[in-house]
Amino acid sequence: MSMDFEKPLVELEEKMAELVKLNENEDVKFDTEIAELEKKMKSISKKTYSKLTPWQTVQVARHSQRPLIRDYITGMCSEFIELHGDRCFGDDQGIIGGFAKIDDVRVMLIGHQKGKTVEENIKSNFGMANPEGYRKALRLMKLAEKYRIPVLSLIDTPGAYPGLEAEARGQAEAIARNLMEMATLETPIVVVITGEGGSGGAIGIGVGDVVLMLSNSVYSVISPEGCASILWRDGSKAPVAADALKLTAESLLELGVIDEIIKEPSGGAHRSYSEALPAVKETILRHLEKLSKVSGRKLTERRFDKYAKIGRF
Amino acid sequence: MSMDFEKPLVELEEKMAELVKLNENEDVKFDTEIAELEKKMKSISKKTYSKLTPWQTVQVARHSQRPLIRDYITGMCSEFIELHGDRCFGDDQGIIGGFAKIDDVRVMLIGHQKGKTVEENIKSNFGMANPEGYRKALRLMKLAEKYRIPVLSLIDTPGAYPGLEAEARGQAEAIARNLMEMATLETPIVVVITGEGGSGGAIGIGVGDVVLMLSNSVYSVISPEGCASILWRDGSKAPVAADALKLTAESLLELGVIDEIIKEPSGGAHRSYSEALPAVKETILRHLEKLSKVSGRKLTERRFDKYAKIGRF
Amino acid sequence: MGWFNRSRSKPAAQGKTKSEDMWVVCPSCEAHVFKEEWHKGLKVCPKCNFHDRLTCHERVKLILDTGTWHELGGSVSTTDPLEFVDGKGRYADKAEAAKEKTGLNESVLTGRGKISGRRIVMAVMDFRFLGGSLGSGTGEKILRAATYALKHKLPYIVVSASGGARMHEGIVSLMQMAKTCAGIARLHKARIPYISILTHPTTGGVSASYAMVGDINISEPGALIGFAGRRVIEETIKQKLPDDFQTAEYLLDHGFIDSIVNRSEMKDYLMNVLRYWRAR
Amino acid sequence: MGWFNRSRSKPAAQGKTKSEDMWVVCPSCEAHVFKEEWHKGLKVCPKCNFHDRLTCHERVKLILDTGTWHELGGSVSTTDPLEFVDGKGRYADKAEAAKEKTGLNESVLTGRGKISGRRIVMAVMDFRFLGGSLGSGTGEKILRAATYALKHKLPYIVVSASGGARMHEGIVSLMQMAKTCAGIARLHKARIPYISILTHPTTGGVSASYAMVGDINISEPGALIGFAGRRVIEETIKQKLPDDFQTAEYLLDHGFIDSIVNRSEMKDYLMNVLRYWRAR
Ligand SMILES: [Zn+2]
Ligand SMILES: [Zn+2]
Repeated sequence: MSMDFEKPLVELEEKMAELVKLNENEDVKFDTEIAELEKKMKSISKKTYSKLTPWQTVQVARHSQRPLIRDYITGMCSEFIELHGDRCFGDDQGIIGGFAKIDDVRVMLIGHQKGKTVEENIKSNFGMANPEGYRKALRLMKLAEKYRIPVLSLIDTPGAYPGLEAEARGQAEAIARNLMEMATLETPIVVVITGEGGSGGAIGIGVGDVVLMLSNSVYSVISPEGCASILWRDGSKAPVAADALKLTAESLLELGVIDEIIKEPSGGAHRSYSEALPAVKETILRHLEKLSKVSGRKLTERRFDKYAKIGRF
Repeated sequence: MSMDFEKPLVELEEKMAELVKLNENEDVKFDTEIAELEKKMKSISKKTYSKLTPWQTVQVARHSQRPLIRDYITGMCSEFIELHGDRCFGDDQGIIGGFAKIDDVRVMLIGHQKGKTVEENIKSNFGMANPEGYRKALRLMKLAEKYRIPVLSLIDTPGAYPGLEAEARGQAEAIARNLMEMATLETPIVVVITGEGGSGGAIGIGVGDVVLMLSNSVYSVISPEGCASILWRDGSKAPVAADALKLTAESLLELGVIDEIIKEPSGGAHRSYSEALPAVKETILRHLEKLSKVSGRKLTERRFDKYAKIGRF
Repeated sequence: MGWFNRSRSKPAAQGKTKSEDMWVVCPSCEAHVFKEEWHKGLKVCPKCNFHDRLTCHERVKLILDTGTWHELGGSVSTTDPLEFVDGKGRYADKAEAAKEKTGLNESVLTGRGKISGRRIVMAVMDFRFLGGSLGSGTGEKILRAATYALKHKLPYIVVSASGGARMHEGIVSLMQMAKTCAGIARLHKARIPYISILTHPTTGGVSASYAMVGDINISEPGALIGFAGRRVIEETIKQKLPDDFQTAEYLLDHGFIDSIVNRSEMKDYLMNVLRYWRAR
Repeated sequence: MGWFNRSRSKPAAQGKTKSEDMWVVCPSCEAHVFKEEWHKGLKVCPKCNFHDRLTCHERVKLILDTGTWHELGGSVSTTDPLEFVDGKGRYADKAEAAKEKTGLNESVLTGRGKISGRRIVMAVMDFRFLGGSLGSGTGEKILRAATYALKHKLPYIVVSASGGARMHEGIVSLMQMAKTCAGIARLHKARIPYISILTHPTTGGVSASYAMVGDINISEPGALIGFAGRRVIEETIKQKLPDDFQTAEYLLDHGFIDSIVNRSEMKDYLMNVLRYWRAR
């Protein structure tokens, strides 16, 4: 579960656990040692996590224990009514969606679904959606527009599924149509990149009035591995590619592609759901509140301007 | 190719052909005999065709040589640009469509496609469309609305295809959505039942401002055979069912379900394309001309009222 | 499209609970259940969770706040546009018999009421009335209720239970598909919720019109939903259909149903969903 | 989404015509064709009807009335938002080289002109320019042309030829998908025609944005069109793909292309289609 660069810290953590256990059961107390170790851990932890490299960030973004859409639903929403199907072909599990309530705010929540177990991952195709997933998302967004509630889109995908059937049923068309329809959807759209923002598969539900990113999430036109194998003919150059692709939240904020970074707890969101999720929730609610005051027409005008100015001319 | 009730007439026709041939090659002339025979034929023809029973009309409507959508395109349109696909799953051949020009009038033509040869019929599934056929039709109708040209819909189907895959891909949904969308489509829709108007498969592209019927076409909620086998437990009672179902153009005009009957040449449209097609064309153009003066919004209001008042309350 | 040929399609589709004095036989799994338990359980089989048919009045009671139901369109009744006579007699007589048997004037009951205090308009079909078939009276009532919902800006809920078009009204029945959908289209344009509940069975011309175009399509476990009849399809494609074919679960998998809801939770589900609509 | 990994996907996809002095080898069927014949035939193979790549200028000449082309957005050029450097050097240098080689400022040429006297706005991609990849300059030009079409109420035609997103511009390239589609969305709302011509090859982020949402999607015989690369798919699903996979013909069958039009008939086709639009 731990990543390479975390090893020193993990070793200390293990030692600490031992000490704490000893402290409980024996007469001899290790209070000073524990205090010492705690201090050391904090320092190392700070060093380890304060400045992750882009490639390390990619690893955190993909961490097997990172909060997934079902965790956000459990952690942020007091209600989730899942809605199914694209009314045309199927009910994809790579993208799920439904009515959701966050505090008093009702939204249409859509997002990629990854799993933590093998079973879950097979069911959700590792977060790689098929065309019917994008079409289901569009249907739900249109329903949100009709019901005058905002759309909240959670992004976490390695990319749209590259399969024979997905191509046959129009992966390209499904993504393209969403891009077009989201541009003129007359209801607020808040997008949060929670983990991996993988290329067309991500932006396919990622056009919004506000685009937020968790501090250890990534968003890229291609995976670092893919980029490295193409440009350097060497997949092991992924760390170099990760660097070059400027896929971290900080870089994306600088590039004007995202609007705000949601800070994760030290070590990454997976280390403390109870710290990570409230921050995400608070940020979403703040933006929803602001957007709720803007008319549908005005929203689409602003959204157009937002995307029109990406790329500097 | 001839139907049972046509036999006496067909025999005379054959005799006539013989005489005409003799007349050419021999010295002895049969002019008087021919004139006589002609007179007789006219009289029998009038008797045969002037008052077809509903069941005989069903046979004419299904006649293997009856003009089909491709014949109407050839016979009425100076241009046809076929457009393909539902942008989702496939390109059904049970319903085709595209831009078409009738004299100076440009329309979006859609309609069921039957075939005359076995090959053609297999390709077009005997005019029984799949969900993607209805979805293609809807896409084209929406395009017509965007381009501000009227829709011309030609109906000729035994019914929507009752297949496993058709159900799986939502035959019911596809038809239902068309009914809903056609109700509020802001461009004129002229519907012509040219042959068989088979149930849900027909009305799936059959909601219009004006609904016309060729005089020997039929339009019914169920085939006479199906009705007979259900109500009388006896398929051979189809003629009785045909009578009871009031499926002829005349009955439908009385019931207020259609707006006008287009008269076919004596014996049926298949006996003379050159007479049948111009009449269809002229009637369509006349209605298109009238509808072209009505605004989109007004059209949808009138269309609503038209359907709201079917059934007498 | 007719409803007759459906009632013999499979055991579950019969839906008639053979009842004796003491107990009911589940039409799906044939379990024997005490009548009292059966009815207390809202006609849901405790063994297999099959949701048996409800009458329209039972459905109203299930979904609406007590005492809030007001019938609308009660003056609309069957008509006989074709003056139809079949092997067993006149349709008009058949319709009269159905009215007497059920106390209804058509295969649908329409009205307004409240769900947890929230005003709604509802139409509930009743399969006992000529197999819930779509007659011109049915269409008229469904459209009138839609128009009422539109005028008063109230959510519209339709509970379907139907074998499809009503053959005895011929083409006039078919036209009700277009007529009802025209009403739904107006609600859609006006951004008024339209929720469709497809109960066992919903097939033919009803599934191919208003029942399938809800903002949200809901069903109950095991309900039969489809366009063409099972037998017709098997004869056409010359092969056996899978067991779960045309069940609510099958339609959920294939993308046409948003949610399968247990009867006992239906009212809460509707209440929760309707709260997402922001009227204006 | 990148364009690099596509150029090796299959012989036809290479598109480069190995030319010697006298003749050209067809990249699809490898027939030897006299160079003069090849060019007179609009780079269409007389043996197999493969439609080889055209430069943007050749395309303009093919489609528009002589002398009616006026370039728009000529001031927009490549940018290097990531200051990208790969194994072989700086992207900025690469872009400069592409400019010198082609005489273009980006992978797309935009302008206005006339088709049989009818005014239109057109954007034509050129595969020679970094594989027709979607850079921020490309997106900017395509959007500006769309905005021009919107303002002047003129039909918009985009001829695509692209391997997809431009990796060297990273996320900024990806955003061009949303940016260009926002422009197309406005045309759609304003009821102004948008016609997409997908030529060989149109893949990745271009097929998954503006290229796929034409009122009418047109292609040329044999063109490669798809989202994911052939190799990626084969590695993912562990099976060989059918030969016609991702060809224009395959997409026609699967419902995504309205028409496959021979190059020699393209201008007439466009003229005929545009006449169906009633401007207001
Ligand atoms: Zn049971
Ligand atoms: Zn060749």
